[in-house]
Amino acid sequence: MKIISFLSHYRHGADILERIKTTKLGIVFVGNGIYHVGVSENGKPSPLLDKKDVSFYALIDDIETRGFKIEGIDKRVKPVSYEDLVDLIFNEYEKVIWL
Amino acid sequence: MKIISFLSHYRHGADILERIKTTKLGIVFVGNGIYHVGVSENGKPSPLLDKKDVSFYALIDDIETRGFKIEGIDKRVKPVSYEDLVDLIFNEYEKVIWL
Amino acid sequence: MKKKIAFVIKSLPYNRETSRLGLTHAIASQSVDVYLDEGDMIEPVVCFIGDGVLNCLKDQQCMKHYNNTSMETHIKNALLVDLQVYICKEDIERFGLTKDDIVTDAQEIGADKIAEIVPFDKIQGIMEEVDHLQFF
Amino acid sequence: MKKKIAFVIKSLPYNRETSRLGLTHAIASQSVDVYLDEGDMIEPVVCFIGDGVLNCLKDQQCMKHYNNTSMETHIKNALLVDLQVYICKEDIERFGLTKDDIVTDAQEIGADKIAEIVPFDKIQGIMEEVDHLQFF
Amino acid sequence: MGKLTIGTFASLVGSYAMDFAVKLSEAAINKGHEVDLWLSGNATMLSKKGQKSFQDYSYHLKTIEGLSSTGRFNIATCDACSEARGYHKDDTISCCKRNTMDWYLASCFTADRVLMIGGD
Amino acid sequence: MGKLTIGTFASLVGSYAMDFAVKLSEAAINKGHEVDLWLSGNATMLSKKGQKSFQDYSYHLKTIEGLSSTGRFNIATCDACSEARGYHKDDTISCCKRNTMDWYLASCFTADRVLMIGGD
Repeated sequence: MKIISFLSHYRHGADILERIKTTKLGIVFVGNGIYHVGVSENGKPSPLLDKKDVSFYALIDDIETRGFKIEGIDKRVKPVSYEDLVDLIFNEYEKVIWL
Repeated sequence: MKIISFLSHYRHGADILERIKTTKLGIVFVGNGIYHVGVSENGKPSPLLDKKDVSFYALIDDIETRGFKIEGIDKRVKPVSYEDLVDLIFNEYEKVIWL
Repeated sequence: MKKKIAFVIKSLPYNRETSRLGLTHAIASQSVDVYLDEGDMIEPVVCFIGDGVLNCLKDQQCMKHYNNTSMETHIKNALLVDLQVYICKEDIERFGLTKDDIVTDAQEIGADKIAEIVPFDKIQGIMEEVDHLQFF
Repeated sequence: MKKKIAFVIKSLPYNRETSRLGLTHAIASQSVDVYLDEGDMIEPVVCFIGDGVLNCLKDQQCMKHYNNTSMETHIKNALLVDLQVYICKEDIERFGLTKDDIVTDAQEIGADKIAEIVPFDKIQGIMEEVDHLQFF
Repeated sequence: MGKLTIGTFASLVGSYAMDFAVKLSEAAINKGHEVDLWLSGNATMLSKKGQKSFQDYSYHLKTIEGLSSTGRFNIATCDACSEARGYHKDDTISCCKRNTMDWYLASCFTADRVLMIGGD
Repeated sequence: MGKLTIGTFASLVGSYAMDFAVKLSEAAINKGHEVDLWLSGNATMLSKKGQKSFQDYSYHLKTIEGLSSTGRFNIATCDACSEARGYHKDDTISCCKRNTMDWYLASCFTADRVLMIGGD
């Protein structure tokens, strides 16, 4: 199962991703999910980013809206535009969920 | 500082109560805060209820709305009505916050 | 042609409209034929996982206190129209609940369908099998 | 008579209206005189604590992307009308941020007031001292 | 007897925070207190005329009208928050004033207790 | 080219989830895809006539009208969710249909991809 998952919160929503088995998983940080890639808390980046075999994306508009620079976000995460998201949804994944 | 604090969420909102110093603190579980007093997770009641020198209340309407029985909630918590809340707000505490 | 859609409810009831909308959208599949060609159909499956299983507690008195339909009643309505409903066993157990605490039938309103308490693996299988997946 | 009101902003910006409404309500204190007797006044104090300090990041480009006023701009507007703004030092540090990352002045729009980064103890003192406390 | 000012920006449907605000107001009025209820953000939905009562949705119009008739209950909605949502003056229920946010602050000035109820 | 069905029940203001839905629709239409956008719950606010554009609030009317004019974008709002909030038929923006929830399910039937965007 190829899933692209939008994570729009910082403090919750991610736990479900620990349980679903996928053959291909993309996590897109949008909205306040952006804080996962923008800040470190107590010196540690978000543990979510340690998840293996996941492609991480973050929406450029939402990165900049929150005061972060594209070049400043965690290196494991690819900045994407709304246009990129459309291609990911149609071409790279089969099911789309919003957390 | 005498504070009565309404906690309306289950998964967040409570952390701030660890930081504020009060001379008298009441925590009222309302809305989905009710799950703190209605369910135990992995066999453990909500750690929030271990907080010392706090008066705990839970709104009867919200207990029953969620399928719990008044007599079934954690014994450290006093079931209260909307009328009781009015008296608590005016007579027992000075400042009122919603978390 | 048949298309399967899973409505996966992971949210607590009552402090958002979320879980209720999950069920009402699933139930709407019963009248979708007017929009579809002859022979086409949608098969909805409702799954409760995580905190979402707390939607399934018995004796919710939302009507008494807030004059609103409870999630319990919505689940019964779903069973009445023969929706397949699965509730995650591990999550039920995590909250210290048993089958007796959970709405699994609606015989009193004439429903034949039973909600099944199943391991997460079964729900994983459903998520893989359906055409579209929607989280609430 | 003077009444002090603290507007304590503890919520993240942007996925609710919460933090923005905290600031706009505080700023509204500037025009409250029309409703009050001569000599009466409200003194608002704005405090950012917890996740709320992330409202204070510089260079928020909400206008560019969503055509909405950023929280940064709202904070500057608050300073322009001489509101007292405190930002919790421990929370800034917890997020690995420094004074340079945070909006503390609005000189470019002519504000004299400066937002102060202060220990939580100072904010505790303000919460004790005010007549009313409001959390956003 | 005292005065309680409640502010809320919870939406009408879904969070039950609006239901809480109305039921708390009712309990306070029944005990002889005064209540001011201030609606901003999504809470302005409560002031919209023409809401229909369904069993899936919260509906408070009759309660609010009853409270207003006591003379000890004032309800006001934020003008700008309403306009942004397309609720114009002539679309506001009759017992509800439309004001700017400073109305709420003035209400806090004379209140014995203030409760700002957060969003959904 | 494919068809994307987006459902949302996020409110117009505050969560930016509605902004996301509209901007994603726009990007998909610009790439030649078809998009159906379904509004239920608080998302019905988007369909309300007479919204004013302020800089503090999201405003999408012009974008939606533009998308509709391509002939590849359909937008519909839940009739019951709207009525409960006091939004009647004659108060709905002209490019937006009013339907029951089965419209959305039918849209899912013919969609290549479906995204249900949760509440605020």
